This record gives sequence, C-alpha cells and structure tokens, in this order.
Amino acid sequence: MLKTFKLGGIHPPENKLSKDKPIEILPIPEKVIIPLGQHIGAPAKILVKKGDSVKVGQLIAEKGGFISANIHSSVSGTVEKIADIKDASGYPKPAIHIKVDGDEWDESIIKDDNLIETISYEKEEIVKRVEAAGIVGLGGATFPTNVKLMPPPGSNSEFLIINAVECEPYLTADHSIMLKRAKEIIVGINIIIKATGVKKAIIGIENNKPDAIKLFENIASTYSNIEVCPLKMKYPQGGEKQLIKATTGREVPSGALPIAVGAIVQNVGTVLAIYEAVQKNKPLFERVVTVTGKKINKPGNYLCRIGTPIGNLIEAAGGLPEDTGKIINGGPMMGKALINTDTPITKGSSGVLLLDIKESKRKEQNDCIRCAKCINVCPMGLEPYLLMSLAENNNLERLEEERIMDCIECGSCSYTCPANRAILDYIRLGKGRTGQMIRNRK
Amino acid sequence: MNKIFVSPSPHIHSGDSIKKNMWGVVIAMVPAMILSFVYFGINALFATLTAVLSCILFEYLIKKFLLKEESSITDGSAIITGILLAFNVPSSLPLWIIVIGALVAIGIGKLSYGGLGNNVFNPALVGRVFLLISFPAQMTSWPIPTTRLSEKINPDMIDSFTGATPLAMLQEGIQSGQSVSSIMEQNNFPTYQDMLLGNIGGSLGEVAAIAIIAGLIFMLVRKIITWHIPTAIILTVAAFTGILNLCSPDTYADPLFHLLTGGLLLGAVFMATDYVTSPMSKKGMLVYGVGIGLLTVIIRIWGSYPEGMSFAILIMNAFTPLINKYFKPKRFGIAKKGGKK
Amino acid sequence: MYFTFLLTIISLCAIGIAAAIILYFVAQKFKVDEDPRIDQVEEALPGANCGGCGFPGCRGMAEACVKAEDLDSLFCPVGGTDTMKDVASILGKEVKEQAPKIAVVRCNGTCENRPRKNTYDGALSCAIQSNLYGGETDCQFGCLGCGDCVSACQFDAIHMGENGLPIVDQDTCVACGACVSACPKDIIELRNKGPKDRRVYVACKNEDKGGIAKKACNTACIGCMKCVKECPFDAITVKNNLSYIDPDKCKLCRKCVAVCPTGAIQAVNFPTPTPKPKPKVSVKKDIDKEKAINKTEKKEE
Amino acid sequence: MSQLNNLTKGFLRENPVFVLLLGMCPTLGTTTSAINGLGMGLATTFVLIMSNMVISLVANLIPDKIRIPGFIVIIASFVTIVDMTIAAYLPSLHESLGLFIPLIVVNCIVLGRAESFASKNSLIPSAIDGLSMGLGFSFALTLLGSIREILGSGKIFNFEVFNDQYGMLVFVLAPGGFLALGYIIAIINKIKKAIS
Amino acid sequence: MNDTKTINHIGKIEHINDNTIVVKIQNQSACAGCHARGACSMADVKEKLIDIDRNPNDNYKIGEVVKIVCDQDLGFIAIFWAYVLPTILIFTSIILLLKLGYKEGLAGFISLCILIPYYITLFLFRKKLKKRFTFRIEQIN
Amino acid sequence: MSKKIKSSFKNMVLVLFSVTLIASATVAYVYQLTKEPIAKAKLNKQIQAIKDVVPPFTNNPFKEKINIKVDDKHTIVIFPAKKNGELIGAAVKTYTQKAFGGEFWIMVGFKPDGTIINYSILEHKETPGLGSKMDVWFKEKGKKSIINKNPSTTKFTVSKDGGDIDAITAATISSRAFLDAVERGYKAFIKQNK
Amino acid sequence: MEYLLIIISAIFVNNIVLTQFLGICPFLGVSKKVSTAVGMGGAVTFVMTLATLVTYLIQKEILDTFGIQYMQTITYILVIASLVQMLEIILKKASPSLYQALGVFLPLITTNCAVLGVAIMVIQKNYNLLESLIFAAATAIGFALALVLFAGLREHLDLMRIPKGMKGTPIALVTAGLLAMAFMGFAGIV
Ligand SMILES: Cc1cc2nc3c(=O)[nH]c(=O)nc-3n(C[C@H](O)[C@H](O)[C@H](O)COP(=O)(O)O)c2cc1C
Ligand SMILES: Cc1cc2nc3c(=O)[nH]c(=O)nc-3n(C[C@H](O)[C@H](O)[C@H](O)COP(=O)(O)O)c2cc1C
Ligand SMILES: Cc1cc2nc3c(=O)[nH]c(=O)nc-3n(C[C@H](O)[C@H](O)[C@H](O)COP(=O)(O)O)c2cc1C
Ligand SMILES: Cc1cc2nc3c(=O)[nH]c(=O)nc-3n(C[C@H](O)[C@H](O)[C@H](O)CO)c2cc1C
Ligand code: SF4
Ligand code: SF4
Ligand code: SF4
Ligand code: SF4
Ligand code: FES
Repeated sequence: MLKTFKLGGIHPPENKLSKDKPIEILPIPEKVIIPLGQHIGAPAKILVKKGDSVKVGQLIAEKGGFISANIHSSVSGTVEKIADIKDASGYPKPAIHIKVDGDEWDESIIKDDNLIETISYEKEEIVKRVEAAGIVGLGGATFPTNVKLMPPPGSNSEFLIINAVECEPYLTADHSIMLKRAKEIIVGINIIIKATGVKKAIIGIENNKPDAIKLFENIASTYSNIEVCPLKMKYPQGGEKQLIKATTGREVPSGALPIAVGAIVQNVGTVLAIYEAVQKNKPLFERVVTVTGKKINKPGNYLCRIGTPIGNLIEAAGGLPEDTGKIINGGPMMGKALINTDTPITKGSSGVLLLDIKESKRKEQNDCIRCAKCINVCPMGLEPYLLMSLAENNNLERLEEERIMDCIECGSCSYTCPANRAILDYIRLGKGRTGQMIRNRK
Repeated sequence: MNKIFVSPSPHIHSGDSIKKNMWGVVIAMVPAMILSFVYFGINALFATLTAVLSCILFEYLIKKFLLKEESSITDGSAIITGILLAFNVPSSLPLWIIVIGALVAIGIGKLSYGGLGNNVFNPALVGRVFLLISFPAQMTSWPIPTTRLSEKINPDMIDSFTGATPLAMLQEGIQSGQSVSSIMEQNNFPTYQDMLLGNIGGSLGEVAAIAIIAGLIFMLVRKIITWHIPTAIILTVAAFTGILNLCSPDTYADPLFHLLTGGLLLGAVFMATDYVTSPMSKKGMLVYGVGIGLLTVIIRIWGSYPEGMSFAILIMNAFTPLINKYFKPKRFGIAKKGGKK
Repeated sequence: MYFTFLLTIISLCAIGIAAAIILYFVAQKFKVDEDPRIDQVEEALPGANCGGCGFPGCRGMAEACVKAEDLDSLFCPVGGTDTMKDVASILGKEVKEQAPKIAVVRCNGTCENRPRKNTYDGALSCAIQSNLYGGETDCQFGCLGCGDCVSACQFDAIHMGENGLPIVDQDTCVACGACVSACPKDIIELRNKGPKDRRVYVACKNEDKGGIAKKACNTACIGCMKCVKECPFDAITVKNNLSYIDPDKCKLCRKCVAVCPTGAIQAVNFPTPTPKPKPKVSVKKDIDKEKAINKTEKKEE
Repeated sequence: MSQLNNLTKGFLRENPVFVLLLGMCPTLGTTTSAINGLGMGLATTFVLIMSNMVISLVANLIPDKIRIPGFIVIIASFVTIVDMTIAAYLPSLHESLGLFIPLIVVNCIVLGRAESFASKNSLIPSAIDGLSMGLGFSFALTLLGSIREILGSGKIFNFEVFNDQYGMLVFVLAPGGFLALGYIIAIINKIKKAIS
Repeated sequence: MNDTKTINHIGKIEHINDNTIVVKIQNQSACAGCHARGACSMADVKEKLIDIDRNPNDNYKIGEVVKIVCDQDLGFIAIFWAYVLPTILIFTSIILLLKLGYKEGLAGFISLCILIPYYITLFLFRKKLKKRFTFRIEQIN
Repeated sequence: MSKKIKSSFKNMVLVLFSVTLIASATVAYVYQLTKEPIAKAKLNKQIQAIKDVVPPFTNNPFKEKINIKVDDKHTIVIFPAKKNGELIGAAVKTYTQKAFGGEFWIMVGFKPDGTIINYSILEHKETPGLGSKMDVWFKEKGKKSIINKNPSTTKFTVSKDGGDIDAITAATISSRAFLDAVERGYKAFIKQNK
Repeated sequence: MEYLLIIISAIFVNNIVLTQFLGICPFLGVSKKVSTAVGMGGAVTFVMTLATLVTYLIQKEILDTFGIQYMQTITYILVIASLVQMLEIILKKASPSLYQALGVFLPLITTNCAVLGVAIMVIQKNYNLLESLIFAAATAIGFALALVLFAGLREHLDLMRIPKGMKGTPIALVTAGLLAMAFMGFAGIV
C-alpha cells in the first residue's frame, strides 16, 4: 500500500497533457513586465527608474520588509516605465516594464551547466545567498524561502520534505524539471539540509510519475539521509499539511506551522532555485511553466523569464484556441482566472491553463442537499457546507468555532458538490472576514 | 473578449449533480417497484402512479404559484418522494388519500421549508405518518399479495389475517397470549423465504427484502450513499432484538424476523439515508442509525404501532441538527480530547 | 357554611400576606429602576430593529435617547425627523431638524457606458467578486452588479435595474444605510433627499486618471475641474481625479451638469431637461424616477 | 384614538393570537372544535373584561411593588368564579376545557392587558379594551377551532359538512393544532402585508 | 485546544471600581422577543449587575456597551449548583424520609427545609464559587 | 392621574391583605352560590349515566351502591336498580387499563342474569373519531352489538381473537379494552349477585 | 416500575409541550440556542419540582383539610409566583457569583402555565407525594427535551432558505406540529 494522507481528498482527472514534453526554452520576449509584489508579504522597493538600463540578474527592486523578497531583472534592456498593470490579483499593481535589448547577464552569475556538488558555504551564508537571490516558494504560496530556512529558535527541525507531488491536474512543470535536473535537485536538497540541520529529507512523489520516482530512488540511494517516498495519487497531496501527514504520519496542529511537527516543506522547483542561487549565484529570474489545455496545439513545459506576458507562452504553444473561455494562471483547482493574456508570468506561476467555454462556465447553483460529499472530501475535516452558509449569513463567531481558518482553500468541496454550490467562494469571503475579526481582537 | 470568464477557483467540477444522485435512487427503487406490481397487481401500479404524479404536480404548482420560483421538478426528488410515499401505503388505499398524502409530503414536509435541501423532516414519511394518523383504518388494512391467495391458505382463516402484516399478526398474537413460536408456526404465517421474496402482507415497497438489498448495493456502488446509516440501523435492530429474544424467546421474536419485516429494510436503505434529513458526519450517521434502530424496536415491541420505522426516522430527523452540532467530522490537526494541542 | 367562608378568607389572607412580604423583599432587592420612558420611546420608534441608528435594535436606541443629554447625535433614519420629534416630546428635549436622506447610487456604469471586458462567473456576491478582481469592466471602482445592496435592504427599497445597476425606490428608502455598508465598492452614499427630491451628485467613484477612466467608462468623472470652476457656491471639490459635490453646499443650480464633459454629474427630479445637454452622452436622467420599472428581483442563486 | 378603534384593534391589527402570539397554550389546547374554542374564548373574555375593569379602578390603590401579586389575586378570583360557573351550568363544556380554565390565570393576555392598559386607563376604555382583546381572542380560537373541526371530522359547530370518513384525524390531535395555527399565521401575515 | 464555546451577553458598564468593572445586563425574559414583554410574566424584565475582574490597564468607560463572555461550561456548572443539585437533594430526602415511614406532609416539609442548610453551605462557599465563575469583557467590534 | 400609594411595607401588607380579603370573600360567596348547581350537575351526570343503562327504577341507587375496591386507584361501583324493591338490574361502573389512551371508565347496565341492557362511556382518552366511536359502535346491530348479549353465553372478545364481537374498524385496541371493561364489570356483578 | 412508567409517559408519550399544549410560549420564545435550552431544562426541573412540592403540601394540608379545594387556582398561582421570586433572592444572597453566572447564561424563567398546569395535574391524577414529584421532574425533562430538539431545529433553520411567508413563527409552528406528529409514535408505550 502506497502512503497517502487519510482524511478526504479527491481524484480529478489528471489530464497531464504535457507529461512527456521536455523543457523547451522560450525565446526572450521583446518586453517584460515585472510586478513588484510577486510574493507573500510586503512588495519590493524599486531601485531603478525610467530609462535605466539593466542586465539579466540585476537587482531592480529590493525586499520591502522582513517577509518580502528581492526582485531581479529577467532580461537585459532599458526600463521603459514604471506603471500599474493588472496582475493575477485582478487589480492594478505597480510593475517595472522593461524593453528587451540583447541578453546580457550579470557577471557574477555562473552561466554553465556543470554540476557543482561540494557545498562550500556555511549555514548563514546559504541563507544569505537565498535571500539575495530573491527566492520564494515556487509551489504556489510564494513565501520567501530564506525565512523558511531559518526555523524559529527553539524549534526542532527533523525533516525536510520535498514537495514533488504536483497533484494539480494538467500541471507538469515540476515533473519536467525533476526529470531534467535531478542531480541539481539532490544537491539543492543537501544545501537545505546543511542550512537547516535536519536529519532527513523525504522526497514525496505521486505514483503518476514513475519515471521520476525511479530516477530519484536511484540517485538518492547513495545518500543515507535522503529518502524517496512514493505516494498514492490524491488531490491535494501537495498541500503541505497533507504531504507531511502522508510522508511522516504527523499531523500539523490546527493553526500551527509545519515546524511544530519538525517539518520543513519545499517545492522541488524551489530546491532547484536554491541550488542555482547558492552554487551558481543565479537569482530567481526564470522558471519552468506548463502551458496546457485540451484545445491547445502544443501543450508543453517552457523555461521562461519572469515577466514574460502569458500571451507569448500561448503563442509558443500554438496560439490561443478559438473558443477559449478561461485563462488560468496555475492549475484548474487552485489557479487564478485571468482577464486577458497580457498578464506577466511571475515567480509563483507554475502553469498556464486554457479551458474552453463549455468547461469554463459554472453550472447553476442549487440549495445544499446536505449530501455530505463535501465533508467527505475535505482534507482538513471541515464542514464546507456549513462554513458556506455561515459565511453567507456573516456569522463570524461561529465560523471561527467551526475552524474556517483551517481551510487550505484546496477547492475539493466546490469540485465535488452535486448542487454546484460555490462553496469555496463563500468560504474565502468568510475566511477573510473572520481573519479580520481575529486580527482586530488582538 | 466578453467570452472570457473569470471566477474564483476551482475551475473544474466533478460533474456530479443532484439529478444524477436522485435518478440513481429512482433506479435503485425499480426492482422493489416491479416486485410490488407483481405482488399487488394493478392497484399497486395505480397507487404508485398517483403518488408520483401528484407529488410532481404539487411541487410544480406550489413552486410556481406560491413560492414564485423556478420549478424544480426535473431534479427527481419529488419523484423519489412520490415513489416512497407509494411504497409506504397499502395498495388498497383509495387514491384520494394518496393525493392528500402527496400534498402533505410536498406542501407541508418539503416546500414549507423552501424545497429540496431545506426541509428537516423526511417528506415522504411526513406524508405517510400524516395519513397513518388521519386515516388509520384505511392505512392499516393490508391486502394479501395475489401470489399468496392461491396457496396453502385455509379459506376459513382468511378473515383473521386479511390485512395483517407479519408484525401486526405477531403483536396480536402476543396480546392474545400466544407465544412467538406458536404464532409463527401457524400455517398462514409467512416463512422467512416469503419475507425475503416479499410474499407477505404490507405496504407496497416494504415487502421484498431482496429487491431492497439489490437497491442498496446499487446505491453503494454508485456512491450515492455510504454504508453508515443502513448498517448502523440493521446492526442495532439485530443486536437489540437479539438480546430480547435471548431473554425471553416466547415474547420477543428473533432478529431475522424483525429485520425482514415492517419496512425496516425499506426505511434503512431508502428513507433513513435521505441526505437532507440525516446527519452529515460519519460519526453522526452512526449515532443516527443506532437511534433509529433503538426507537424502532421500542415502538414495535412496546408501543401501540406494530411498525415503528417511520416514527423512528422522523424522531431522529428531529435530532439531526443536534447530532450535526455535537458530532463533528474528525478535524485535521485537532488532537483528541484531553491531549494538548 | 360560614366556617368555610371564614377558612377561605383566613387561608387566602395568610398566603396573600406571606406573598406580600416575600414580594416586598423581592422588590427591595431587585430595584427595577428601568426608566418607564424607555418603553414609551420604544413605542414611538418604528420598531424595524434595523440598526440604522447605530444601536442594537430599537430598544437600544430608546435607551440611548433617554440617557442622552441631547438628541443631536441620535437619529432614527427610518422614522425620520417626525419620529425624533415624538421622541423629543416624550423626553422633553429639543431635536435638531435633520435633513431627510436617501440612498444614492454613485455609479452610472451601465452596459452602454462601460463595456464589459469579461464575464464574471463566480458566486453571485459583490463581496466575493471584489475580493477576486476589479470587475467585468476596466473600471475597478464601479458597481459590480451582483446586488449585495439589494439583499441588505430590509425595506425592499433597492432593486437591480435592467441596466445592471441598482435603483433606489425613493418612496420606500428610509436611509438606514444598510446598503451603504453592504457595498464593497462604497458606491452608495446617503445624501440629502433635497427639496422635492431634487438632487445633484456625481454618479461616479472612479479615481483613475482621466484617460484611463474615460476609456473604461463613457460617463466616468475624469477630474477635469470644470465643474469646480463653474460652481458658484464652492460646493464641488476634486480629489484623486474624482469630483464630489457637498450636498450641504449645493444649491441645485445645475450649472455643473451643463459643463461636465462626460455627463458624470446627475441631476434628478428636475422638471425641465438639464440646460444645454452635451451631445453624445447617453446618460439616463432621473434614474430614481423610473424606480423599479421592472422589478427584476435578484434571483436567488 | 377613538373607542371604536380601541374596540376593533383586537381583531386583526393587534390580534392577541395571530399577531402578538400570546396565550398559545389555550389557543392550541382547546381548539379541537369550534364550540370549545368559542367557549374558551368567551370565558377568557369575561375574565379580561372583569379584571380590566376592577384593575382600572383599584390600580391607584395598589403600591407599585405589589402590583403584580395584587393583579394576580384579582384575576385568579375571576378565573375561579368563571370556573365554578361553567362547572355549574355548562358541565360538558367544563369537561372539555378541563385544565385550561384555571390556566386563564397565567394567560399572558390577561395579565398583559392589566399591566399595560388597565392600570393606566380609566374604567370604560379598560372595559372596551378587555372586550376587544377578548373578542379578538375568541375570534382566533373559534376560527382555529372551526378549521380543525372541519378538516378533522368534517363538521363545524357539530353540523356535518361532509362525511367524517373524509376527515383527517390529525387535525383534531396535537400535531394538527400546531400545523393549522402555523398556516393561519402565515396567511394572516400575507394578508397584512397585502393591505399595507 | 478543546472547542470552548462561549456565551455572550451585551451589557452596559455601570461603574468601574478599582479592580472590578460592574456591567449591567438585561436579563432576557422568556418573552424577550414579543411585544408584550414583561407583561406575560410574574416578574418584569430584570437587570442584573455583573462584576468582572478588571485589568488595570484597560480603558473602558462608564456607559460603554460591552460584551460579557463566559464559557458555556461555566453556565452548565452554575445550573448544576443552583438547580440540579437541590432537585437531587429534594428527591433523595423525600425518598429517604418516606422509606423511614414519615407521613407525606412531614416528609415534604422536612425536605423543603433541607434546602435551607444547602443555601447556607452555598453561602459559606461563596468565595470559592466566586473564583470559579469569572467573566471576561470584550469590546464590541 | 392621581397619586399612587407608596410602596412602604405597611402599605403593601395592608393593601394586599385587603385585596386578598375581598377576593376570597367574593370567591367564597360565588362558591356558595354555585356549590349546589355543581353538585347537582355532577350527580345528574351520574344518575343520567345510570338511567341510561338500566330500566326505570324507583330506588336511590346511590344509597345502595356497592364499592368493590380493586386496587389503590380502582374501585368498581355497582348501583343496583330496583323497581318497587325488586332488583331489575344494575349499573356497574367499570374500567379497563388496556386502552389506547391508558384507561377508561364505562357504565354498563346488566339484567340480574348478566345480560347487558345498555352501556355508556363515562370518561376516556381514546382517539376522537376512532376509539371514541365505541360510544355507539357496540350498540349497533349484528355482530358489533353487545346489547342483549350475555357474557356467559357470548364470547366477549373481538372476532379477530376468535370472539363473537366485531371490533371497531381500525381500533381493535379500544375494542379489546372495551370488552375487557365489560367483562370486568360483569364478573364483579355476578360475584356480587351470587 | 410504576415510577418508570410515569417518567416515560411524562417525557415521551404525554410530552407536556407536544401533546399537552402547555408551556408553548417559552417553547416558541426561548428556543434559540441549544445550550440555553439545556440550561433551561435544569432550571425548570427544579422550579417545577419545588413548586409541585409546595402546592402539594398546601393542597393536602390546607385546602383538603379545610375542604376549600375551590381556592386551588388562587393559592397556587400566588404561591408559585412568590416562590420563584424568593428563590432568586435566596440565590443572590447565598451566592452572588452563581447568581450572576445564571444571569449571563439563562433567560429569566418565568412561571408559565406549565408550572401551574403540572401542579394542578398531579392533584387531578391523584398522585401521591413521590409520584407527584417524579411526575413534575419528568414533565420538566420532557419540556427540556422538546426545547432542546426545537432549539437545534431552529438553529438549523436559521441557515436555511425558508420561504418569506413562512419565516419566523409559522415555520416554527409547522415544525412543532411535525415534531408532535413524530412523537405520536410513542403512543401506547405506557
Ligand atoms: C506570518 C508567517 C510566518 C511564517 N513563518 C514560517 C516559518 O517560520 N517557517 C516556515 O517553515 N514557514 C513559515 N511560514 C510559511 C508557511 O508555513 C507556509 O509554508 C506558507 O504559508 C505556504 O504554504 P502552502 O503553500 O501550503 O499554503 C510562515 C507563513 C506566514 C504567513
Ligand atoms: C491545496 C494545495 C495544493 C498544493 N499543491 C502543491 C503541489 O502540487 N506542489 C507543490 O509544490 N506545492 C503545492 N502546494 C503548496 C504547498 O502547500 C507548499 O506551499 C509548498 O510545498 C511549500 O514549498 P515552497 O515554499 O517551496 O513552495 C499546495 C498547496 C495547497 C494548499
Ligand atoms: C392517531 C392514531 C390514533 C389511534 N387511536 C386509536 C384508538 O383510539 N383506539 C385504538 O384501538 N387504536 C387506535 N389507533 C391504533 C391503530 O388504529 C391500530 O392500527 C389499531 O388499533 C389496530 O389495528 P386494527 O384495529 O386494524 O386491528 C390509533 C392510531 C393512530 C395513528
Ligand atoms: C439517498 C436518498 C434517499 C432519499 N430518501 C427520501 C425519502 O425517504 N423521502 C423523501 O421524501 N425523499 C427522499 N429523497 C429525495 C429528497 O432528498 C427529498 O425529497 C428531500 O428531503 C427533499 O428536500 C431521497 C434522496 C436520496 C438521494
Ligand atoms: S477548500 Fe477548504 S473547506 Fe473546501 S475541501 Fe478544501 S480545505 Fe476543505
Ligand atoms: S457537497 Fe454540496 S450539496 Fe453536498 S453537502 Fe456539501 S454543499 Fe451541500
Ligand atoms: S436602500 Fe439602502 S438606505 Fe435605503 S432603506 Fe434600503 S438599505 Fe436602507
Ligand atoms: S452598488 Fe455595490 S453592492 Fe450594489 S450591486 Fe453595485 S457593487 Fe454590489
Ligand atoms: S406558556 Fe402557555 S400560554 Fe404562554
């Protein structure tokens, strides 16, 4: 029996159309738009002004607080303007627009592909390099990685868990880098082990990626402290609490961080970025993005610069299909719907998914028939139907009692509901308001 | 560009729908329905048709003219209510009574609360119990299955068991001082095989245990319901009657008898499992099932109604909100009571 | 017979006196010093318990009225000045005349004026939509059209019009403010009802720079300052590219209406058409008047 | 406020049962038939009028703090009188109303009117108020009783309307009381809304 | 981390002493919701004063409307001491006395009297109880 | 309005005293007035019940009644009816505990030989329209009736249980209970008459 | 066994609210929160027991001995009214903190027709002292049961989409009716 988490979970059709596609390098666009808020926390502070010329990897905005991240130019060229664009949040946000001119990299970046295995830096140095490189979690939450690498004093970090689950349907970006950059990833793991002092690293991979499992099992066998843990497919195994439960059997207590059970979770992409930052001095300015959709000609995995408009990626994949109804930044379960293709790729974009009109449109919503299916699929053991109606009635106190703050917004409930209820929509609303209430209380 | 849709995640849906579930239940009831036609003949067909059609009609009319909402008859829930209402009445019931039952079930039991999903009591049972209380005479005269008429029946005795369900026969017998075994040995008393196949007196749908079990299996396989409620009910009834039977076999019948009679299976499979009126968490479902089981046996054995399933389910329907309140699903990251954090 | 008589009297009197003594002590211990005027005031209030006054229910308001030094800061929007006068006469206090108010929708982004760029398909709730993104149009300040205000109104005074904007029924609106707090975009404002229901106001909340605003919506306020210059009474200010007419200063001369290049300023319930209407402006005048021509009620999701 | 207004308010606008929802127990408990409902209503009306009158007379003589026990004694006396009178002259009605006659004492309407109206008004208005409320109460009880009787046994005031074979027994029993009252109130709310 | 459910009650600050805040609450009567509130009962709508331990550096003002919070469990414990235990006492004493062959009247009377020492005991333990029953105060919004 | 009386202790006690005094006096007075009619109504009811079930008599059955205590709560009462000193029958007040609504009391009139003359229902809690039909059911013709039947010759159980009396449709329980009560009265009467 | 029957009968079969129609006002009025309903149950149990005890004594020792049973209504209501109030004073004196906790937790329990009804019923039913008390306590528990069930249903209904016309009292009454119908299933158990 393969391991998996116990509570809830769903099995949406995988649709990993770009599964066997190797990583393609996307041509550098003519213009990139780099938003200042690509991470959780304070937006970065701009260091350049209109007309400045920048190189690839040059710091163009610096972290704006303890929880924040540096931003580097992903191209060489001149700063065209600093102006608002509508990013994935759907609201205008400040961004640096850069006109591309050649591809000149910052000198400090080691450009070759040679594997550097020896880790010649101490703990603090590693964290500093990660911080300087502006690395944030690439698994979707975009939490500044350097903060995560410094577990709070007094905590006991035992496990590093590598999130190679990629449980979202359609997405294959992590899968593709695992196949291509396995060795680097292992070095990256060792770097994190060194930085955090954990005893053991566990790589959690779902069994729909047998090739990756095999590859990593092979490489990991030479390291006593790295273990590959194949997992039974189930969404949302990639959620860190679920992943920790699946791999170690430990349950992160409600309201606590993974470190409470001695775990640190990092996405494989993040690990690779750490490797590149530490060993190659390369800031985070490009990432692999899956471009996919049933109607798209050439679904695939593209290595592209941060700030590339999504339209370019779609072009590379064969152009926008006629009856596109929804453009999603991310996967179908957690991704955000965009209003157009001008939105740039940011550090957190793992995929671009196009749905046709038929798939996009929601069906009519009915009253809850109390079938309890949402309860059965909720990985956090919540009662989504109840949270939804409490949120509709704005009963914040009961929402708190019913632990709305534990919801990981995985969407399993909305996915399952036979009455097509917009459960998660309301839960998010209620969660926001309840969080506000709790913060006010303090 | 107006065709670009924007909505919060998730962007895909399982495709499950109310209709699928409801029609699944309808299909699961077909075997029992067909057997009821076989046993009770054309009357059963008429009763079923009347119940289903009037349920649909009332749902349509009330929704349209009183609530002024879009009609919802295609979702299939009114059809289930209709079929179950028919399943719960004797086939000889005058049709106008069935119409009243449908009006009560749909009008009072369901639409007064706002329709599918909002009601707190099982509509079909509201209808049934309303009829039982209002028209006890008509509701408790059971025709004998046509298949039984021909065989092994002593014509002199017809009068004494016409219209008796096995449970009623048992209760009468015990009240007149006979022992269980002597009652069951009477030659007009149905055998277990009869009960399994539905060859007994009773409401339309409650007679054929085997057809109901087939429906159960179908619904379980199609994941329309989970096993918790039916299992809890059946085990509780078996355990409770088993204990009583061990204590005093003369006054209390054995568990198998109780399981196969009086609509126990019908209730456990089709009516206690109604989503809307049953608890949500698995623990809650078990508690609910146990409650129904206990109440059913208590009412059957000590109450004045020979058959207790309908009342037991309605009473537990009333407990459902409380059960939902106190039996929460297992939360992630919440240690059991007493443990810190 | 007289014996029973006597016994009856004796026993009842004994019990009665015992009860009296007990109740005397009860009364002493539990001084019910509730001001009887609270009840009277509560009776004078409309009893809608809508919370529009800022107190939990009418009783809360009644208590506040009785306790308060003066009634200046207290106002029941439902009952209006008349009710407050009644209350004042119960309490023997003065009441300041408060101009009657009404809810005003400060957005005119109808489908014609403000082209839809995409289609929102999430839960029918403005709050949810506004958490998700700026809206179906390029104007992130405008009405989202899901009708949170409609469901917030206890008085059935606000409905979604055919043009996708809420319409306030000026006869039923009591200015309780429920819709104001329900709207995530702050579109609704309580403004003076005005003499003969006449009001002039800026039907726009767009704070974008002129060009962007105009591109998003034909009838957006572009912050051009023309109205500010035109207004003889200094009633208009422009902040963040958005004009605002102070209802207390506005004398309803409608000069600003005439000069506004986009037609963002609305003048309602005036008998004659606005002087010199600008061409190419498809503003629906007197939107309040067509109150609920078509009671397209918000469909329950 | 004219006396006429005072008199009619009890019927719909301030109907103690349908609008104020007072005295639910006798309302439900005694309305198994129209005649019982009417009987109970009239008994209550009598108590209401008498106690209202007496209380309006003596209100000023009773210190505030024993207002309630004082009122109770007065009301209870009238209730006892009614009880005995009915027992003497209408024994069969007494039997069917049973426990609910002494319970007029605790009927919220009686004490409520005493407190909120009679103790503040003079004799005549108090009497009229009592009459109005009492008639409103009787009206409600009779209406409910008639509906339950018709639906339950096909009769009204014991006259057969249709064969009692078609009667729905439920309405004579406890659940029917709740159901009938629930729907009547719903309908009355609707009517009130339509009027306003 | 048990779900401790709480009961909230809105009240108004009546006085502020050195270490307690006195909050006046309106005890809802059974008819709180209805028009004739206060009329239907033998007892009027009553107000109760609740003492709450004061945190020296809070800044509540007299007249402020606040929320009083107490754990639901406390409510149940209070019910137990105030109502359930005396009921049990009455029953045990009556059963005992009847078993001992007392006449009904006497037995009833004695068991009524048993309540007197019970309340005296409560009185003696009032300090202890006071520690048990504490309330928190919260600002509204 | 005029001034209210102050709530001093003295006032309170005084006022309440006078209120109770007047109230109790009034009630006591009305009691005196209605005492007779109430007693009469009660008596009437019983006499009527007796009259209903036995032929005209000349004695006072109340004076000659015989109480048969069954247990703490139940006493069967036999009211002998005599015409000119000769026993022409008796009304027996009897009960059953097997009823749908717990127990009920009936009055049954017997001829001296135990043949049933008539019966009436004294008090019952059977369902209206169902069990309550027993007030006429067993007087109707044919197998339903118990009139002029003698429990010693007719099997006084419902036909369903193999007896000779037809039960009320759908109220077998009440019917059984009714027959149980009749039977009980019969036995008491016969025992007494021996 | 007899006591058991009294208890079952009072709680389920002849539930005071659902079949006897007593105490409907608090049943409809205060049944909003389950925890309060449970608390009310405790309080009502005590008040009913105590009131029944006192009125029973008065009936037997005073009214019966003097033959003035007709004064029942007046004396009972006076006694019950003052008893409840006295209880409050005693409690407040004896333990202010307990008293305060109750204040926050419970709505005022008012003497309603249920208390008076039970006091009269035990006399009508000819119960002895112990039976009376058991009956009173069991009736109160039945009241609490109905209240708790109903509170649960209402908390639930608050979140449901009840049609406009049925909101509030009508749906509460209909629900009570259906609940009463369900409880008819207990008929005949005793
Ligand atoms: C205020 C805050 C503090 C955090 N501190 C830590 C931390 O000290 N260590 C850590 O590993 N993660 C920390 N996190 C990150 C979370 O554990 C988590 O990794 C992040 O929210 C993304 O997780 P998800 O994608 O599963 O939602 C913190 C997050 C927040 C919002
Ligand atoms: C429902 C859900 C699903 C997720 N799925 C994945 C996933 O498939 N892969 C992944 O790397 N992170 C996933 N995450 C994010 C992880 O919880 C967590 O943020 C991440 O593994 C932390 O690593 P990072 O900081 O390196 O991104 C998911 C989060 C949630 C809430
Ligand atoms: C509301 C209701 C009231 C009932 N009342 C009675 C009754 O008063 N007497 C009675 O014998 N049975 C009563 N019953 C019981 C049923 O009619 C029961 O089925 C019947 O007594 C036994 O069936 P049978 O008479 O057809 O053999 C009542 C049933 C219901 C639903
Ligand atoms: C598994 C299942 C069982 C159901 N059982 C019933 C039932 O017993 N009675 C009924 O009226 N409707 C039943 N329905 C239909 C529907 O849920 C019911 O009408 C709702 O209670 C109406 O709100 C059932 C539906 C499902 C899916
Ligand atoms: S979105 Fe929240 S409530 Fe819904 S299934 Fe996921 S964790 Fe549970
Ligand atoms: S899945 Fe949908 S219909 Fe089922 S209980 Fe959850 S919200 Fe209700
Ligand atoms: S429209 Fe707004 S202000 Fe007017 S009554 Fe409705 S909610 Fe209140
Ligand atoms: S005015 Fe505000 S609340 Fe009303 S529909 Fe528009 S955005 Fe929504
Ligand atoms: S509680 Fe019975 S009338 Fe109010």
